[in-house]
Amino acid sequence: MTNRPALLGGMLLAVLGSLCPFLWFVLTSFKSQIQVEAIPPTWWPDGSLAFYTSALVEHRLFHYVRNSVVVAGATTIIVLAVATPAAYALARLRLPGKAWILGGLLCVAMFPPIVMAGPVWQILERLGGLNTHWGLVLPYVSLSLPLAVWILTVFFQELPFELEEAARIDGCTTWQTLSKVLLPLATPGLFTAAILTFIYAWNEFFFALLILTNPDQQTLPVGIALFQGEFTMPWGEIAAASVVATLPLIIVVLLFQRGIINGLSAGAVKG
Amino acid sequence: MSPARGTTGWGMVLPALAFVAFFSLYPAIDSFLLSLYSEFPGPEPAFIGFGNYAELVQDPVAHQAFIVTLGFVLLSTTLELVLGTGLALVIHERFMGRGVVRAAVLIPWAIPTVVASQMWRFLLNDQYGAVNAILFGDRVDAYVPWLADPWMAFGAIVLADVWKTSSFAGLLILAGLQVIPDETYDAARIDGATAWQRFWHITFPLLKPALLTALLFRTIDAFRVFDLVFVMTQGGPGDATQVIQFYGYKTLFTEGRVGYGTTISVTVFVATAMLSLFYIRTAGSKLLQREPA
Amino acid sequence: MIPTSSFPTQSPLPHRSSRAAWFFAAALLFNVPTAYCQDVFAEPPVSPPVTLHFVTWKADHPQAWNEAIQRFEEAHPRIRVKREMAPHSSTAYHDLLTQKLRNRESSLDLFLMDVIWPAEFAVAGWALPLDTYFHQSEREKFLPATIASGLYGDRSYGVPSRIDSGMLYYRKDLLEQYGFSPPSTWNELARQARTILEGERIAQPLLRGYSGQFKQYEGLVCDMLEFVGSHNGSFLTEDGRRSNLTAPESLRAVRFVREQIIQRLATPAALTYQEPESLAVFSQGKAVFHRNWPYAWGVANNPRHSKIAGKVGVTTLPRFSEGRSTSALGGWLYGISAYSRHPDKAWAFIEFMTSPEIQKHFAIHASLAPSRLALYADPEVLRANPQYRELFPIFQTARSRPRTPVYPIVSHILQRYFSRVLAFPGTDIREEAEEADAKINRFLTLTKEARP
Amino acid sequence: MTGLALRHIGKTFGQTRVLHDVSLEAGDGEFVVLLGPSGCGKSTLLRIIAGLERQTGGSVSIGGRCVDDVPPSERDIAMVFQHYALYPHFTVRENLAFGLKIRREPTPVIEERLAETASLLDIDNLLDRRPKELSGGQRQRVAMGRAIVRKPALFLFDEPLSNLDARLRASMRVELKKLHRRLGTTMVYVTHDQAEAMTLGHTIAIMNHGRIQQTGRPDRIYQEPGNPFVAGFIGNPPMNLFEGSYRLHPRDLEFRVGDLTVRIPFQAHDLVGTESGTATLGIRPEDVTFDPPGPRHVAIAGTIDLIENLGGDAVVYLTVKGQSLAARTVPGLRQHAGESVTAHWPMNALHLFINEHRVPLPSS
Repeated sequence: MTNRPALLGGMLLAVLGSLCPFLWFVLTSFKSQIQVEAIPPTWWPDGSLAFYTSALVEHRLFHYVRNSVVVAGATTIIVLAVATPAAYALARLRLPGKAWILGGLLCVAMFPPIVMAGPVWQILERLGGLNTHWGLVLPYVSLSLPLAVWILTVFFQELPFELEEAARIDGCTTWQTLSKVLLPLATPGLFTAAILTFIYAWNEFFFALLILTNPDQQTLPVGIALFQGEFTMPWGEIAAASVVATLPLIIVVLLFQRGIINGLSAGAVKG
Repeated sequence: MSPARGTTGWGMVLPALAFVAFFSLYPAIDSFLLSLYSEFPGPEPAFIGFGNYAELVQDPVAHQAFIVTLGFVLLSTTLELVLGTGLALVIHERFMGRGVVRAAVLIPWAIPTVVASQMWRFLLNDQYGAVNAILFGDRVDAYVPWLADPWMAFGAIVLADVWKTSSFAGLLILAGLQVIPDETYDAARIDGATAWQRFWHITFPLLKPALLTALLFRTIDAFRVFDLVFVMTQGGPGDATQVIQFYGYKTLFTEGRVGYGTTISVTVFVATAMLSLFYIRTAGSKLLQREPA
Repeated sequence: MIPTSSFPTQSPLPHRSSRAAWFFAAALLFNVPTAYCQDVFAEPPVSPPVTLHFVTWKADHPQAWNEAIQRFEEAHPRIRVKREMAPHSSTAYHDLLTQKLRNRESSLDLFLMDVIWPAEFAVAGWALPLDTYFHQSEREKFLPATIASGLYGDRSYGVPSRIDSGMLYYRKDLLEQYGFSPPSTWNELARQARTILEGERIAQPLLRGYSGQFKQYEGLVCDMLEFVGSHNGSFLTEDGRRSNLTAPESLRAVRFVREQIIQRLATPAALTYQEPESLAVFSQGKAVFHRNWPYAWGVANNPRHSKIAGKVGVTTLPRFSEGRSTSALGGWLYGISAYSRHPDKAWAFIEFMTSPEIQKHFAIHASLAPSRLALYADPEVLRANPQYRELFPIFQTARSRPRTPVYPIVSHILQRYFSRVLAFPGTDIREEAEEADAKINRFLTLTKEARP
Repeated sequence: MTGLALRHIGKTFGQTRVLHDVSLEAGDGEFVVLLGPSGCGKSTLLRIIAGLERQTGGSVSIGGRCVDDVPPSERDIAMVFQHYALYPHFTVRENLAFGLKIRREPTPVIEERLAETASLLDIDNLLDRRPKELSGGQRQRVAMGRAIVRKPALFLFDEPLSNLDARLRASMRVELKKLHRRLGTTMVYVTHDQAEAMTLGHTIAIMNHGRIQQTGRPDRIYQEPGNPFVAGFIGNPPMNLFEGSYRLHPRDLEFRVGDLTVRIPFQAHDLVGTESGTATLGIRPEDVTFDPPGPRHVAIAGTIDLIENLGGDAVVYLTVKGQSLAARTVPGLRQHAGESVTAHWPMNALHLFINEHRVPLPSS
């Protein structure tokens, strides 16, 4: 549609810029220990799989991946379930003070998580949520809600009003209007919010470190961080773990971005 | 609107508000109250009003950390918005293998920050780092200890942040691009607008709400940058990369100065809120004002 | 007995009872299964076999640890040990552990504690005094420095699991080639290094004179302590009441580091080094001298990790001509949480883990330098770790970092001070030292006031 | 009976008053057109009837039942939107069936109605397509189908043809008319297009500035516009309107605007006003001729500015005594632009408005 060379250039730049640093990690993961810290660095790895064995077997990487999938998945589902109706109401229904609610959500999102960690820890201790996955999911939901609500609110505001009115005349309740008519149209927004939330929960380290000290429950960032020994920096194992741990994310992104595209074509609502 | 619909509206908003109230608002208020108690933990914490804030105003370490943070916020958000817009424009186009490109672009962001920061520390190593290898090849004598120089260390944390989160901004902006109807572009093309003019006069204004959202959330996050510094530089060398939130963390968690540590974080919050308000005021508060037609 | 003073455990308001109501409401709202709600009010039933919760890091030799704990559980069938994993970085570990202790987490029984923490933990009331368990007669069997690190006031709070102290590694081959014996003073070290660098300029242009840890982190304090201490300087005055950074000996040592070590021998790259990076430089054959902990011996002599295996020598750290060699004491102590419900069983665990047999097990299978004196004469230990013969004298020179309840604060001030004067060559060392002095003094005064 | 009655409807948005005291009735089976320029409040009125907006005053009855507190879905209405509002993620079939499914109609009923409607609108072959695969006219049909399939008591149309091209619009107009005849349901139709209004409506309500200006049968509105706005709004090209002054004489009325003076036979007592004042005089372009004058004709000389030849007829723009005047006539006028000509009109074709109201003139 636009000029092809520019697009191609931009695409290459984007892909290279994003991937190159990571590719170094990929190469590192196949090196041998002495190669990792070689001066000057060597480009081509020996093809050793020792780091993978170590990351997967000794460090039980899959177990961390599984925990992270559970936590991030649950967070995403709950956030979408809670944020969607809220965003719809904020975008479309007449609520007194909705600007305040949106502003307030934004405001709460500004509070540094570090300082909230103490009180959150205490709440979870009372609820018995320490060292449990749901104990981590609760603050994650709360912390990622503001962004999700904002994204979805913007999205709902862009959808034509006529559709909603048609649905109301067709006899839909507010909930039906949302679920049957608007949600299918808002899929790009939903998937965007879902990716953002999922990756937030996937990446989060600080709360996870504090709340989960039992290795059985620990999530991936904590798990990989704990690879580090007292005086050793296992670059190779970390690299191998990152490569393995990024694979599920790539799958998730590939799945979700399909949703964004589908939503896109459905979004052509006007004449 | 009939009363019934009003109730439904509140019912829809309430769960979100409840979550936020319990796990964000209440901890925030609790922290604020803590910041009013004596900065050094004695046998009993004493209420000292805004004493901690008075101390903060005179704390040269905090001043430096604040300046470093502000520089980090402005620099990284600007770069991320520009690169994010570029990424969004690229992945918005329809072409073969767009899914793969999209996934590739999201990889940096999908790597946990603690790991990505380690990776950059590794890449920027003065001896076996890839950055030196790419720039200087085998001329090891030219290798630069990037993180040893205060300015370059600062540049490095900005670089790592931009690399990692531009795609976040890109996704938000992409969502905004998707609601701009194609006809608008067609009309502009017929009017003879160049690609740049089309972007500047059509895409950009229509993209403003999305850009504002991206700017706001990136600013909020950048102000609270922590993991990156924690892993890459520990604030060094010589506090050159000590951002305010890392200082707050050290004070609160390592030093156990609960009152003062919370005060620092509350100040981060106030600064974030002020900058956000400024953005909303300048960029237009369309989002907050719009009512159903 | 639990000391009365403590850190604020949480927000002073609102009070606990009203909080309980809050949480109950929260529980209802979020539809939390009622079992969790009951937990809020009722004690969980105590099942017959006791489970001890032990905060530790992920071991470098997990097999050795698993085996030791398994042996303990076999010896004490009614006690189970559950490990909670914290990061291996001393600071990150500290932050996580203190977060738990600050909130009086009662499920926590035991922890490993860095040698710099006992004062802080004692004053906060987090660590249980061990005097009733850990008798004088027993203490005498350990390296004195390690026992001292567990003391605060006249009480003992920690039992040394091993010893760590700074030492000087050097390239035996290069020193021999140039006819040098290991340096005993810093100036000698600098001279030797310069000569070797000069001689190797063509063959090894990248060779550095020295490799140490100068990044802004806890390790910087250890490295600097060794320079300052070996110049008869100290961080705090003898009585521990005032900061002593502006003393001429201290200032001169810092200046030496800035001008000789950073700017000439180690290059500013050392400002980014923690232990692994600095060791990598050495084990890749790119440094003549290297300062590190005992573990480096094994790595530098392991051909899988090192290009200089077999060419490594180790000795006590040099001194300045008017001082005596100083080695920073590191290592970990076992401590019992003051909130533990099973202190006796926890002690049983410590006693077992620090027993001669288990320390021997760790020395052989995990290369952890024993804190028990007797093991340095044990043939099996020496067969597995021949370097202990050379290291043993170094362990005797080990010196603690300041023992104060506000150590984390003091450490941050020191880190900032040292890192600034090293990273910004234009700064005035005296001015920076005065600023650091003032700050440290302020907190030392506050502690005195806070002390009961 | 399923008529519609609006009583004293008022509506304000914040400070802006968009509807003033609107009253309107539509009998059972009647086709009422709300006609007016954009922004006149006609769409708001329609949305109030639908229940999508709540009026701030007055009441709405449908079929004799006050529906002020009845939600849109229970008002027994259907609405066709300007942009059709087809659900883009549903097929045509699903779009049509959606309203019935929501109301939990049994499947056989849905099937039957669907088939009936599809054949009525001739969209049987489109049922499995999605809206974006349809042409504008097809979308229009589907939108209507979605309304028809529910068999409501009242149809509401919000400028449904405004997005179609001229030809399609004309043919859809005819179909709509047929459809109405077939269904016999009451319909309210909002448009700004007078041709649609004139051809479709039994009754036209002309709106401006939130008020109904005139309600009546299309021909009545054309022949006897109640005020200058209606007079100028209906008719193509619009009626020539002169704003000037009048003076009352014993047997006639003298109207002056600039140099133009017209004397109109008049009974003074008909005028509830003063001896003189301002007035608006109107003459439809189609009443102006260039033929030799008949009896009771006014004849004025003028200059031709422009002639628009539309094929079947022509519009001549001329200047008479300093005033612009449009005339619609058959093509083939001898004179050309720039030449002078004499225009005539019968006296009884004049429309006089004083104080914004029509003043009846004696018919011939």
